[in-house]
Amino acid sequence: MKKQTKTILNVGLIAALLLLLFILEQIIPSSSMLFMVLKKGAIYALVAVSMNLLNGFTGLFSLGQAGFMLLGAYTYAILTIPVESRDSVYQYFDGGIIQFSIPVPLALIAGGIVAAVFAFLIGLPVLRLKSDYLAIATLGFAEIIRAVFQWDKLGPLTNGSNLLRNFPTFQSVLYPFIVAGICIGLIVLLINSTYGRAFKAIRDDEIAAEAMGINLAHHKQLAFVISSFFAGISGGLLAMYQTTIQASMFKSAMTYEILLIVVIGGIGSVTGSCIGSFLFIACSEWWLRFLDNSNLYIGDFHLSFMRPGFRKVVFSLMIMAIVLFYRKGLMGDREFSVEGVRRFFQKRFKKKQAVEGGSSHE
Amino acid sequence: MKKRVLSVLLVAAMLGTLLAGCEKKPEASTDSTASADGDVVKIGVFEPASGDNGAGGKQETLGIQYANYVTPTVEIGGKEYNVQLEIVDNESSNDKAPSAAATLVSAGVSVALGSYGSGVSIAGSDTFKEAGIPVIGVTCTNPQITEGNTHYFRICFLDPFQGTVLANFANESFMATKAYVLTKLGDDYSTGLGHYFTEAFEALGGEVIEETFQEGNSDFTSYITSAKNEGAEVFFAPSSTEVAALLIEQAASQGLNIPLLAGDTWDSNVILNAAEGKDVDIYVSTFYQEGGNPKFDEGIKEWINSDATAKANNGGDDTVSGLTVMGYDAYYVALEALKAAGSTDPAAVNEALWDVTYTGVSGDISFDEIGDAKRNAAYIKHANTETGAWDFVAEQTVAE
Amino acid sequence: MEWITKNLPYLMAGISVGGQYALIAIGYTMVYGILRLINFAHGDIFMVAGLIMVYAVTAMPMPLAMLLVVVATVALGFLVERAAYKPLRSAPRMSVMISAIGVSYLLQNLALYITGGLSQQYPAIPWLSDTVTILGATTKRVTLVTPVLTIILVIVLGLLVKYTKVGMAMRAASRDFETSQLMGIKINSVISMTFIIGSFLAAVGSMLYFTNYTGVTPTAGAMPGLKAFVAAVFGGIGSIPGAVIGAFIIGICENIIKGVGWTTFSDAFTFALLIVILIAKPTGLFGEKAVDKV
Amino acid sequence: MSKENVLKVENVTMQFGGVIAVDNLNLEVNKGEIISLIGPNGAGKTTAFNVITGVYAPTNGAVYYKGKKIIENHPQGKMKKLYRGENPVMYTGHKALAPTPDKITALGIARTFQNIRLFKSQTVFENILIAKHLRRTSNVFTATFRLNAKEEARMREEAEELLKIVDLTDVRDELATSLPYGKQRHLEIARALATQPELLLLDEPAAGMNPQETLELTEFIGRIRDEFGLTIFMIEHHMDLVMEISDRIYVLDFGKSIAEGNSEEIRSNPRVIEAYLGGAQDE
Repeated sequence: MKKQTKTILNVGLIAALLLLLFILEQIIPSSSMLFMVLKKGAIYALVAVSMNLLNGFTGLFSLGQAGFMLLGAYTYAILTIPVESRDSVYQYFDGGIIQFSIPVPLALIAGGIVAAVFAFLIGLPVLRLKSDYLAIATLGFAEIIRAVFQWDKLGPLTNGSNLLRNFPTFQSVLYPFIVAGICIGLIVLLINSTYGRAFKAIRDDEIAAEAMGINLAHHKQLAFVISSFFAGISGGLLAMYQTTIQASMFKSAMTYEILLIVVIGGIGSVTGSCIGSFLFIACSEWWLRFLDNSNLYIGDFHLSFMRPGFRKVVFSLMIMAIVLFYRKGLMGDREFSVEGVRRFFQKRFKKKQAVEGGSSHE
Repeated sequence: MKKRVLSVLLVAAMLGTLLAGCEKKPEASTDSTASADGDVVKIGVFEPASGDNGAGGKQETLGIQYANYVTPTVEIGGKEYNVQLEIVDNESSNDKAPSAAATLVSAGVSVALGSYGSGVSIAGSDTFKEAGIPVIGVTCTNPQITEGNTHYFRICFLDPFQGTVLANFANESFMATKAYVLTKLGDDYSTGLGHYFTEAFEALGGEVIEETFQEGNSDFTSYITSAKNEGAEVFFAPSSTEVAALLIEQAASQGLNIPLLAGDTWDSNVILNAAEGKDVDIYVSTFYQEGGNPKFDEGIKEWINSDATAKANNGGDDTVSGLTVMGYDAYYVALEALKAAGSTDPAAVNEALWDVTYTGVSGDISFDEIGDAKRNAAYIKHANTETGAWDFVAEQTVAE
Repeated sequence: MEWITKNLPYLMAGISVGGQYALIAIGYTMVYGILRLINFAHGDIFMVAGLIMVYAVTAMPMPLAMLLVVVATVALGFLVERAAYKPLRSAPRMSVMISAIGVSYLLQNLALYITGGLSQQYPAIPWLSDTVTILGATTKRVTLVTPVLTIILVIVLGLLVKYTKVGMAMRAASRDFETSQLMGIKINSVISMTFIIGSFLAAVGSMLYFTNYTGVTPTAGAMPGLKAFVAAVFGGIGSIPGAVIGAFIIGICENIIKGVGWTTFSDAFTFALLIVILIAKPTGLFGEKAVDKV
Repeated sequence: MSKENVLKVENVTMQFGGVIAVDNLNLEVNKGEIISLIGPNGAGKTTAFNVITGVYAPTNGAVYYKGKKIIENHPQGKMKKLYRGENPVMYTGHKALAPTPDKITALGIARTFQNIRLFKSQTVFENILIAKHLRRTSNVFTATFRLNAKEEARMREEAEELLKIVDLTDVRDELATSLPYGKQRHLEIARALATQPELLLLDEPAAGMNPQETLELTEFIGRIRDEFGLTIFMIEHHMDLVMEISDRIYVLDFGKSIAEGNSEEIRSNPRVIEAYLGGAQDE
């Protein structure tokens, strides 16, 4: 009974959020900064949650996320560029070898599948490695994937190192929210299933997990492939958001950004990753932009230290402050829920009451 | 506990300064435009100020800023408007471009100028398109930018043209039959220009050795050795100025004795500084040769010398780059379009742009049915390693 | 003879860049040996050393500037450790690593802010940047100096680690962090010393590296840093000779790949090599095998 | 009770580098028995457990479970030259058989650890529930889409059941690591039981317990043996417990089995006395 009300509350909350977005979209022009941030935030939320599934829930330190996003993005782009635009996109490669296109949702899933297949192949040798070595090896694979996709000989498929463009993009801000929402929902379901418990067991103690009959190789591979699948989908979404993509975008710096989001949100917290993602994107792309303005004054005092680049300095200082002083991130390993908020305020309220009550007694 | 307090204070202090700065913002902008009756038209400047192409982007921006300094107002529909530049840094990065473009869109610009670097122009294009804002490309030379778009215009020549010019020049001036072409992976400008040069050079019966380098690469010695080993007669390297400086330095120290050829990006004093006093032979194709319009040269030099920031952005001296000239011209083309439109509405400006004609410092500007400038001449310049200035070599045209 | 003239430059470039990677790689490997931390900021400290030089020469004569670069870089390395890693000594390793990424981010963005995002021309150091010709191949003198200097520095470091008290403390700490602490080793000063040595070598490395590749950009340290780290892992992280040998191998391979014409894959090849090594010998060429106690 | 053989360790030698930790060990455990493995510190008891549970592949020797060979190895590669144990040639030519620990657990051999290894961030209940993962029939899709609701419900029910048996129901939602030491030991045993084993290996279950707790544990071990039809093989130092509960006892010293028998026999065995007292005199 209680569980049911909780579910209803959560579903209601999500519906309200979507409705709010829908209304906002009718009022505010779609190219406004707010929507840019919301769209990108939703996409990064998905990839951050997928990374959290690996790093936070399974305890596998992988830094290959950018590589799998690249696979998803390229698969999506290659499969959806309209046939009539292919000649102009693949101008150096006679229109490329693929001469058909498939619907957007299918292409997104295909992107996820391609990323998952690659993850499976990479995982076979790499997942035997421990902690830092695994991180470096996956980082290395991401770089190798990036180099392969820039290779001229693959040009008819990948357009070499050149931009891919003209593929379908978002029609509405709701699209990335719905797709990312469904994917994150699936990840949450997985985490709360018996497999999710097995992942957490591996994170806590590999040896004990193995002694409890959990096949390490199989479960690590599973987490790696599933995480990559969703990274691939978010790559496809990122392509839709960016409107053009190119292998050189998917550098290791991108993985570091995602990792920062995961840590800021709280390792092992899905809602933390989501909140972290929106905050991170909003700060880096939007809220701090005015710091780059070199014509700011306080009274008559010219803030001459504010010039292009200052925003990023402030931003990195903020990140350092969080890393040093809020080690567990915004959410720790807890989850945000209506129930949690209610309890939080209840506690506050009770405390206050207690204090007031206490004082009145005196 | 102490740490908690400290961190809270820190964050609070940070937010405090941010908010303080924020609140003053409107005041600041009204300060600078208080002279008129407050009617403002905004022109977006979509240029890189950091990253690989930061140097070039800054020089282009400089031209726009100078033009704005010379002509800060425009009459639209019988009303005097102050022109306010909204400058945003696209960081030379294709993935940062859409959000930079979105910043301009949400700032409410009527028309945008830029960008230096073809990749970012393509990457930002759709954001402008969606918002219905016309863009005037300043020096982005890749054909794909305007192709199939009705909102993107450009005032410079295109890569197929530039590539052909340079191929012809290499063939005629050096009797070269073997060229080494070095392009950057994932850079549309570099790849595109390299491609068209190769096409034209091979059409002339020449042989081309193609090589690529990756972003972040700073070791070009192997490429230079390869070029020497292969017996190339010219070394064609369309690339950013950042790469150029490294390449020139290493070419000189390795004794590369063949001419170095490059496109418009190399028309920068970064190249001159790198080449000064070294044994290198550099030729570039560009839009403008200093001395082409003495009055303009004099004016802009005076302005650059009077403004420390401007001088730093120009690379520390007052050499006038072709990029700056193009930026200057682009600003006036935008003003012409605003005047012709008689409104600050982006759609109207977009409509008006098709028929704009303007005679700028870099020559006559008008647009064809794709939105590209009708240009048929490029200047070839040679870097004088003794004086540290550009020597004019030839004006090249291509028979259609 | 002609073959030599043709191919010598690749080899020389490889050895020279390998030596420079080696100097950076030692910083990674020593820190990892003791703290089990991938110090992502190390490559950026290397970049900052380059920037300090750019600004220092405008204000003082070259020898003084070189001295300042070394001192300031060492101070920066020390400071970074104290400010960003020491407070997290008891935190999980992931947090420290994130802190390292944060410092890297901060240094890059500071550099971006100060330089305005433009590439800075590195000053020519007299003698080092002179052009010399050997066996018909022209190059800068630094190309020849680098490997020699690298090997001398490594030998000195080796002696230091082997025979001085600090060196012994370092070895003890890298063998067993907790126990060495219990045995009365002042772990904090040992760690500081590690960062000081690492930064010193990075400063020397930056002078050699940027004399060859003269553009200093905010991200100039990222790639050499990553390569040096790969070299350290390749050689067996924690092992100084391993890092040096790994660095030379990577430097040479990378240039041979470019010479053969597979330039697209020159970076990718480095990683491919690394992965092959890790799979064949998970602790690198000279790494020690760690056994989990159950 | 018939003497059905459950576990048989045959000529097992475990050599790390040049050090021999377990030296030609032979032992047998029959169905329903409680067998103890004792010996001074460093005698190789835990190593023997690790070989049986697949954590280490033995350098030489084989392990049988219910008559079926489950682990086998012989010196290979570098070890061929290094090997200093007995019977080096006995198994040459045979294929190595080295299943991972989870495979061993799946066969029906569960274990606990000397230094308790509970899942730190999980609650008491979750710790047991995790072990139920082994006997699932669902795959990742059916589990994610909740098509295994029946099975999930069954898992939870069984886990609750086990909680009751170890008397931890009242702390079911507490973090496992917040429990007192003795309760953690009980929880670890319950977790092992959740994998539905037939053979339970306990590594020093009474370590760190006071006499009262040890007494309770003794009673508890006997109870679960009967209730779940288990065979129990344990390493223990508390002699009261060992002598009280064991059907037979093996004594290990320097990797070698030096004695075998019931408590009476062991108590009076001179070699055992020497091993313990000799060790004590050295200290």
